[in-house]
Amino acid sequence: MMLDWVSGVLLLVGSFLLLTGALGFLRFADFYARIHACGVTETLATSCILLGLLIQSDSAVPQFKLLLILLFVLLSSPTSSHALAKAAWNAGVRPRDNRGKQPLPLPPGEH
Amino acid sequence: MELAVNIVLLSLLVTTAAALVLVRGLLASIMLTSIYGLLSASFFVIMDAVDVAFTEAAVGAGVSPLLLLLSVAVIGRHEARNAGARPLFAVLLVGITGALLIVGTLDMPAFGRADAPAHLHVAPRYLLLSGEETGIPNVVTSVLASYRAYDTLGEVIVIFTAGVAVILILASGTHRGSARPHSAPVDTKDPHTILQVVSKTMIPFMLLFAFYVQFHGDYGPGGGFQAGVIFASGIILYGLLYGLPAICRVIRPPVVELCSALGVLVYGVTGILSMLQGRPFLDYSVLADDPIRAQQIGIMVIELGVGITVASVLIVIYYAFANQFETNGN
Amino acid sequence: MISHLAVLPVLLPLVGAPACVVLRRPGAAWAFACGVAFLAFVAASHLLVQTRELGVISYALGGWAAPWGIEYRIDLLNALVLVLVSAMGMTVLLASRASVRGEVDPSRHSLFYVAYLLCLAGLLGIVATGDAFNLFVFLEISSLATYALVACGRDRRALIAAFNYLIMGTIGATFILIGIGFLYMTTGTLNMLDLAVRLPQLGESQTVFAAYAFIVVGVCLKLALFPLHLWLPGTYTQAPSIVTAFLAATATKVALYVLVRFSFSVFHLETSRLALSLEAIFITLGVVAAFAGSLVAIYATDLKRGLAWSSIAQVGYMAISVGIGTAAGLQAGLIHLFNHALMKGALFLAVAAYVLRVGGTTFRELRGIGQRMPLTTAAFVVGGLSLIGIPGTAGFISKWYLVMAAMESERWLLAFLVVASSLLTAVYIWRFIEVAYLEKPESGKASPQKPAGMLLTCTLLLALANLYFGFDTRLPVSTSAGAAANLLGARTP
Amino acid sequence: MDILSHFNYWVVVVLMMLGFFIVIARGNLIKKLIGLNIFQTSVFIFYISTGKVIGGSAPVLSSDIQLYSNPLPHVLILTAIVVGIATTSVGLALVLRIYRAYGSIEQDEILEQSRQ
Repeated sequence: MMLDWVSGVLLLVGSFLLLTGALGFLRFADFYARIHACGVTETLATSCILLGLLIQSDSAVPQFKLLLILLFVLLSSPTSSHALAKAAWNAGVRPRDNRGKQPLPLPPGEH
Repeated sequence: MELAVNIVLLSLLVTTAAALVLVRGLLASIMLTSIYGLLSASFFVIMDAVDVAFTEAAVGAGVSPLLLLLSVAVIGRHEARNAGARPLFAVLLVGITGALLIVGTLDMPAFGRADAPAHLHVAPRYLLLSGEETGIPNVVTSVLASYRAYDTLGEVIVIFTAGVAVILILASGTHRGSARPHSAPVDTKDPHTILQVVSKTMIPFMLLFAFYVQFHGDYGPGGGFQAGVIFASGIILYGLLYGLPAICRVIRPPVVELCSALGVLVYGVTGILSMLQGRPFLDYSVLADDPIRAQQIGIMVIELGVGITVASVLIVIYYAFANQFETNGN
Repeated sequence: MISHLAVLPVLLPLVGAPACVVLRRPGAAWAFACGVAFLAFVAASHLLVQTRELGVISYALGGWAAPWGIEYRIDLLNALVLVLVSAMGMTVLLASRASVRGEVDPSRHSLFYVAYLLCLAGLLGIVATGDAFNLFVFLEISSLATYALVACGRDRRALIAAFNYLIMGTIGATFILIGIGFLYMTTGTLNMLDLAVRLPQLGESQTVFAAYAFIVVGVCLKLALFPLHLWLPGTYTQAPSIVTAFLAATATKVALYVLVRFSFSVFHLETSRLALSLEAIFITLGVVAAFAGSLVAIYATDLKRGLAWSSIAQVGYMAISVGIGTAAGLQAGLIHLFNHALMKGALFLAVAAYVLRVGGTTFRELRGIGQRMPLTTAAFVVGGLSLIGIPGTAGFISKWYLVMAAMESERWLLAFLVVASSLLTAVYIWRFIEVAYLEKPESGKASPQKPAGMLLTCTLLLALANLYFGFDTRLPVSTSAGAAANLLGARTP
Repeated sequence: MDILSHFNYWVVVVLMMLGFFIVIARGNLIKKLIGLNIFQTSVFIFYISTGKVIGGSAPVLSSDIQLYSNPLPHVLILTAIVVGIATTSVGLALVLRIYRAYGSIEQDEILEQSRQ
């Protein structure tokens, strides 16, 4: 019973985080802010959901598989966000101000 | 509940396809294709087709976007605006086809009915008897690799033909084969350190997972094709991060090309073994005394053939495409 | 002990192709491929003899009985087409060595033969199978190999031709897949014989109608029936000459076989309520194709392109015979299928020899070729006469049966139109003869190429076959009569 | 007729038409291949829909399951997916060569160059 509650809360938190991530992706001004919004929330959200499911499951094999998926997500999700941001930087995308209009000043040495 | 998920997924699919019609620019199109593949894979799960979902996730959301991206890396992502000279003609043709399709659906049995003709004639035998006849719980595997094993041989030949065709089309000069690694392609100024470190830890597990999928196909979703795709993905990931010459040193192109033929031969020779003992082609019963054991051996061997061919053909195709990038793109 | 004859013609090239990859030297690959094709031909001939003696041969692949497993079902019809395809595949392959050396990059030679074997295996598999989905799989094997073979052409336009063919071929194959899906969901089976039994029980179903429509459109795309012929001229013109000879002699024939098989063995076109409208459609399209193809061929300035359009016209005749739909009509179609393969094989092999000698196939380049290459040109002329339908050649037999079938079903206008369009054929063949014999060759364009003995031998062989089957018509006529009777008699009472 | 009973099929028809439209109406060769991909995938969706039995489960035999979905369409589509990716890769290889030969992958520009 207690565990059901925990897992329910985890699932809800996960879904909520995904929703905020999606909102941020739609609303934020420039590319880096958007990738930040979904990159950060996605890892945590998927982990929450996977943990919630892990608690729900009652046999060992699916639990083990879910654990593996969790590990995989923890590794791959931040890496892919990093790869995206890096590719964008290499392609010449530069951070912009809150309205997405003006390019922001870069620290010295960067261009 | 299932129905709701069904409707949501279908509307997402329609949205994605419509976006593909509207969007210009190849990179966005490829991303949408990938999403389309992932959505259809999810849809297949709802439809109980777990094996197909697995394959579609690997192919529709993995391999085909990868190949498209490799091509776009050579060609550039630009799509001309005025292209497509005859939209009216297209609308007409598509309209006729659509009308014919709708006409065809009118007399179809309702969706999901257990008494539809398709579920009453051939399929029940598979569901009722395949357990006794092949001893394999995953009916899709037993139908694929035993009852309709000849189709699967055809499938392996198709993928083999694709490998041959790609090499034949992209071969250049006097060199025969898929790749000709020469210049050092890895940009030493900007190494993908983080990607390299993370993927280096993951690639061994990917290869391990491929073997799990290969041999677990009898009991759950999976099998030679999916395993081959996963194995190839591991290799291709390494190639993407460390460059074509690095991967070619480890896995040499001529060897992979031979392996692609080897897989087909493993499959074919298994079939011929039965012929030599006076049974029809691909009749596994000659492989062991116990018929169920024989089926299991046969299915395992041919799935291995499928896995070898699929993995090596995909690697060959990757080599050929990446080689284009390194001779053309830079 | 059971006979494996039914599966051997397909299996040999199918397993031979990957084995051929091991051979890295082009000469070895070619020799091996020839051996495989020869064995397939021998097996197919034995199979034809057996079906003539024993009737239908069924072979359960994997040892699973028919509707559950995949079945090879060989009757007179597919035995005849198997023999034809394997014979033409073998002959063209034997002739190919010199031409491939002249027209294809050296780096591609050994895999070229692998792709050729795969294409042959795919075509033979389409013909031999008794399972609708298996047909789709083998269709794709042959198609993929064909795209690669076409792309081997020297000119960069070959790539465009191959790409266009890929798009249209895949649309066609997907249409066939849709049709098969519709059939499966209404009957629950994929086996053609089983389908033939179950479809009539459904009565008049819109789904079955749509299934037939999709399959026919898909097959007609492959058949290049007007107006779905758009891929053909480019493909035939730009592909290496050997590939053109091979495709012209086999691929469209196999497509016609599929059309006949689905129309009569599976759907019982002759008893369906759609029969009348479809009859009209096939005959109209066929007549239009015959005239349009011949007219374009007359105005072509390139021999290869002209012959490609002539193929479209000839496909028109075959469509007419399907449209007539009587036993005599089908027989005429099958005889024409057989004879046309011989004609186009001879003609395109002669073209391959011309390309090797003078480097091109425009009429300007071919001026006076008759004096420089007397034997090849003689073979070409025999093939051309056969194409027109001059008595004494195989072409005459097929035209004769076609006209007789049209008259028998009291379609006098149709009979007249067939004869009239043959006159158009005479125009473009005469145009070549004029160029070849009556014009002076352009001086100073002597060819460095060695004479290609095998190519010449095979061309002459096919030309002689055109003459032989103009006199001794027993093989195609009796077999196709039996096949046509089987097709129409397969209807369930 | 109950609308829901054929809803899936109609949606699939729309998907097929969208894919088919992209193939015909777009001049970019890669976009054509993408359209072909969508077209084929939609046909797969159709096949899999026909195999579904409401209330059934995935066809992996187990003693506590009574009703399974039809496994045969799954087998066919597994093969068809492979055919699809094979076609895509051969098509892309052709596109790469075309780009090398013509410097463009837009149909109009290529046709123009071919005429010259």
